Amino acid sequence: MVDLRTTISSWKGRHSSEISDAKEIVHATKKSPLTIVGLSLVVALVLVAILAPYISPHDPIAMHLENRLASPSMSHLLGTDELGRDILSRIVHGTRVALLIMIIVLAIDLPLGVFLGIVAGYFGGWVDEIIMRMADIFMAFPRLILAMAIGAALGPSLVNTMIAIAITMWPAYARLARGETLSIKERTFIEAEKALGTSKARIILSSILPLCSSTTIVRATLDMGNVIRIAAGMSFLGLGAQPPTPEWGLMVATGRSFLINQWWVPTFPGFAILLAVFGFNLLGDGIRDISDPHLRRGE
Amino acid sequence: MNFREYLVKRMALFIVVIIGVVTVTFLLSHVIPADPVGAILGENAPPELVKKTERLLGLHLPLHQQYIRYVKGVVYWDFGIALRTQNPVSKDLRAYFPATLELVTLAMLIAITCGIGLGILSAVKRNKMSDNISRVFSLVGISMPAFWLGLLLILILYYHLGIIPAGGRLSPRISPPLTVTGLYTVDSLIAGEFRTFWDALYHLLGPALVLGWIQTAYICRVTRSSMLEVFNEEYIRTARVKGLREKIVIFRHALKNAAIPVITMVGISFGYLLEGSVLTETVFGYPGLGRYAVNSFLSLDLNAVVGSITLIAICFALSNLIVDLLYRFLDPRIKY
Amino acid sequence: MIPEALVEINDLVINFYTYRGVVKAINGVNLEIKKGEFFGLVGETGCGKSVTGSAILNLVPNPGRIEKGEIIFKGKDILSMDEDDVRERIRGKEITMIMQHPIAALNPVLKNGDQITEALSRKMSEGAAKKRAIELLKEVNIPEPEKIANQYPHQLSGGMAQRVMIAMMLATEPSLLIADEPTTALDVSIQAQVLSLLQDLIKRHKASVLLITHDLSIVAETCDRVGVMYAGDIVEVGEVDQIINNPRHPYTVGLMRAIPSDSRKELVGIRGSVPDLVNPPPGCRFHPRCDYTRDICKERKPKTMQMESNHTAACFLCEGGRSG
Amino acid sequence: MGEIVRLEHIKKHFPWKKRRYVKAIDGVSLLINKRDIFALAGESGSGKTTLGRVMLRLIDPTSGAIFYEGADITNIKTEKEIELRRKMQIVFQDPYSSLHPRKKIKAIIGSGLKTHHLVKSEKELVEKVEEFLNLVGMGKEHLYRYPHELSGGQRQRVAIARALILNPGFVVLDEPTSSLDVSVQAEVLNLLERLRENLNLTYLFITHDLSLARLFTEKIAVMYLGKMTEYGETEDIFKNPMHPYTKALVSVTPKLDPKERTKKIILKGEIPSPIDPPLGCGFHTRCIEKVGRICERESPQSKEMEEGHFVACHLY
Repeated sequence: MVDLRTTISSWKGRHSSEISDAKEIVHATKKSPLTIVGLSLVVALVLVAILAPYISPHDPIAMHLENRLASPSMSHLLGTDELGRDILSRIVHGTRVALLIMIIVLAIDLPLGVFLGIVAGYFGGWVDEIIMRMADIFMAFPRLILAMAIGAALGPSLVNTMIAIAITMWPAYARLARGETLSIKERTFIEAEKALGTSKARIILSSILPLCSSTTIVRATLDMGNVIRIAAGMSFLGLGAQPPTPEWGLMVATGRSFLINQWWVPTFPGFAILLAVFGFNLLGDGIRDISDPHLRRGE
Repeated sequence: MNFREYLVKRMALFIVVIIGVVTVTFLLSHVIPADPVGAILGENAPPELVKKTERLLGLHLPLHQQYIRYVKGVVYWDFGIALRTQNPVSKDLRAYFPATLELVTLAMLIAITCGIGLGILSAVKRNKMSDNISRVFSLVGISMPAFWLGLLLILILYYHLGIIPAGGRLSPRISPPLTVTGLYTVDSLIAGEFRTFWDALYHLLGPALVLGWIQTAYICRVTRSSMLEVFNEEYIRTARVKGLREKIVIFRHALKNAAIPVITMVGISFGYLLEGSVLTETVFGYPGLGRYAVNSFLSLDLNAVVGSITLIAICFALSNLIVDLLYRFLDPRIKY
Repeated sequence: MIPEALVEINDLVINFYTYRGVVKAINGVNLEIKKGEFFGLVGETGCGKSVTGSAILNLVPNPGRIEKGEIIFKGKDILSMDEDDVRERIRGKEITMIMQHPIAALNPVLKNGDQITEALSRKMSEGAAKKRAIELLKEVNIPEPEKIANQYPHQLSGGMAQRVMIAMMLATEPSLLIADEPTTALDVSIQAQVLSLLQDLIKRHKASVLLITHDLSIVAETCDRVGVMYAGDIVEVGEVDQIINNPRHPYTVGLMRAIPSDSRKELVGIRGSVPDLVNPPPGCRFHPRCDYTRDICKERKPKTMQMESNHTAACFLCEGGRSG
Repeated sequence: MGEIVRLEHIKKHFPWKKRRYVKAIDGVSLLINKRDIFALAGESGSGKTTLGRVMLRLIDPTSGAIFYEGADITNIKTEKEIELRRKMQIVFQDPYSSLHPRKKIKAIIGSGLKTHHLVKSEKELVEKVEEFLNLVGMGKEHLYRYPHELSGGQRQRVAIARALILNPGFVVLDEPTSSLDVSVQAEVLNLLERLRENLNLTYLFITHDLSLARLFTEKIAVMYLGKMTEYGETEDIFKNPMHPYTKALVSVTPKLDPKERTKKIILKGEIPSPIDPPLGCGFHTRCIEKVGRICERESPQSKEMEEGHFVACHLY
């Protein structure tokens, strides 16, 4: 018991800085109601995605043709679609698809972009030239158009959607990481490490990477909503997820023909997209503001 | 480096990017797809037809010859025949591109006026009610799926209120004006046909509102944060110390500096607008380049796909080029 | 003859509302700047000297708030004046200011000449304003004033930019120029030029100067009177000779012992560090670092004591003098 | 008392747009003996900071040679270079940017120990870092703090500990107190003085503040536009400055005590840009004792005027 207590207090002593940082972040978050709304939306989305099979009232795939295009009611809160599937259940399961795409795309792009950006920025010369011209070329296409072209070339499917979006997004992170690296490289603490004889690899890993990745991660939180939106757009055009996957964009696309007479069929899935993207954007904005000491401290 | 040297360097980059774009497009259209002809004709197509289509598309040649043929095509602006429309692709592009240009320009005008205005208001009234409203408005804007917003507008503005038409570029009874620029609004004014002008504008309204709102949101955000940043600068303090009126401080001292990132954003916006136009045109049935591209993608019409994305990418690269040059023009600090 | 007061700061209190809590930055400051004098306000980082300067223009930066006090300028309280009035009559007309980083203080996208003409009276015609701007640039010893007027601020060196600032801020013949660390960012040889220029001009224009600086030596060489600030309090005010030869407040004494000079073989620092003004020490704010702390110092804020004519100090050690 | 660092005809020209160069250092030779405190004084653009970096081989010179304890280190590479890093260290001007903002004090001070494998275990590392924290007047309560939680003076102490933990013989102090308040500056300088006594250090003290140089150092070299103008024992130079630039600089350095003030020699004009500096003597554009055309044509050679007192000026 006493041992535990001393362990805890020594841990607290060593991490007092982190504890006060955490307190500061909590304090700053509390003062920003929009961030709290965003955070709650995102937490809710994640919970819905995890618990989808347990909380969705019906099977998202099973068809009930006798009950097609039913308007919202107690048994089908958001109505049913043209094949009699419960729209609420499909939206709930759609959360999984949306989050999965987002997580996979960022899990590929963040490390890739940061790695290429740091290499380009730190070493400069022709390495920089090649990486950055590649980035320029990929950035010369509007994202959705390039993703569409890649999606069309690979054939429409969920996996190809992820690959397509991933290919369009790395240049943004690479550029950001390169810019950060260029400015960090000039700062005195890097010169101090050189003076100590620290190797290049260690300077990159222990001094540049932590600073570089935090800015890029902040930027990525601002992009989370974008990924969801682009994926939904591709599916809407028929170049992404294929039926019967419960994907929001696809649901809007198939429900489009019922817009006038059964408005709920395309409207609710679209609203789900808006809500999810809005949540991530609010949270991203909040994280950016809180992570910027200038904004955080200046009231 | 003086301006001319910079111009040369920037043009060189532009050419590198265009060559890259053309190459990427080639890879996407000719190398990655395993069996393009099979994809077009289906698996059980008769072998003669397969052969014929392959010949038509040049797929029987070795890859490097295909590439040369392809690059030649781009240089002479000849992408071959679009399988879907049976027209030369370049003719289709000429027909559809002005429609999109018209739409994008109108949306951009809406976005620049509203976005910069709202952004300034938001920054000046920081943390006040009007700031919060405009922030939420623009956050909703950047979160909005364009295709869904389009559907909502059709449901409400067309079906329930009847303010906008169902789709198309002109009403069926009205014939297009004599082609000068291809932009119906401009051509009708040149021809003096005001009824056609109003009708064309009326058809632009729905899609332009969708694109305009989303773009307003982006520009508003950049303007706001850029203005706030400039407000912290020492020279704004100097302007206040000089006793200048707030209006002069904001418009003469702050806005001129804040404009630089805003212009970059407007340039990037052009790309967002092009991709937004793909979705919006599809929803509104507006016969523009975006819808043409989507339909070509869906029917795997190789030549048309290549033509439309090459054109879009060139437009985008061109707008980036213009922004870069403008940027240097506006900021006297940049030493080439 | 005692020159009359130009600015009188009475019981000024300014707080900054930050995420960490309320920073009690200015803790009841009283100060008087006389007509035609060169007044030095000295103190270390965070003592509130710059904030006091901006308060005179009622331009305290965010998130600061003036809680109470008055700043009487020519018989009127600036702090209770209408914002429009302050802007129309005081700022840029009667009171102006130059800053530490002259290049950052000039607008990068406007030409130097235009920034000067803008400061001139609005009644002046454009041509007359341009002519006047060139004259002003000549007055601050800028070679080729026409050329400089047509250039942008980033094309200037720090010293040149500070001259442009001075020309701009003297354009309206103000009666008070606040100079906030005007030479800190400049080289020593340029600093000497700018300070001697400033002294000349002030004499010619019959203005007063409030020189805000961390460098007591500069004050000793250029000013008539000096105020020493510590942690939001004015601890000592007097004529330069009085302060240099006979400092009375332990902080002033400590500060002087820390400045290198030929007669000193060893520097002595002041132990401890500047307190966090979110939770300032009770009583005298200097007591945790003072060598003469008594019990009373921890409990009460010392009153300002009159030491000799024109020399005051806020310290219980000085209670021998009359209470002022 | 042998030599520790010797520079011979060091030039450093940074390339600048189309075949033009920033002549940061333009032919400097100097010798620093063991246990010296050697001041390198000058204004911005004088090349003093670059020269400090060149000595440590943080910047490679364009030409010339650097010797450490008699051995030529101008071109050494890899292992030998890393070995050299242990012997020569540096403390930077701004402790706000010289400490990594996301690392704890323990990691900052301990970094060199890890690189040079001077400790075997984490425990040993912590003990060693604690020892040096104590040495610079701080305590183990600071081990797990981040730099932003410390005051300016404390940060500079951390920077000093980081440099000294490798047990170097030679330390470059690049304006170590210019971003600190005066009351803190005094304490840091006193600490440096004490450490030199205890650890047998040699300092190169780079500064723009002549009054600090006079108080703290034993020898001084004054630089202007990449060249050395005057060099000698600090006391000699202050008692009898000979180069017109030194004279002016000494006269305009603000002094608290009115008795120490002399008539100010206010130099006209600006310091010329080190890109295409003036021909001849770099100072001739501002000099009030110009001898004649020779100043515009020929670069003056350094002459020994008194014992150990060198001046580069056509006056002599």
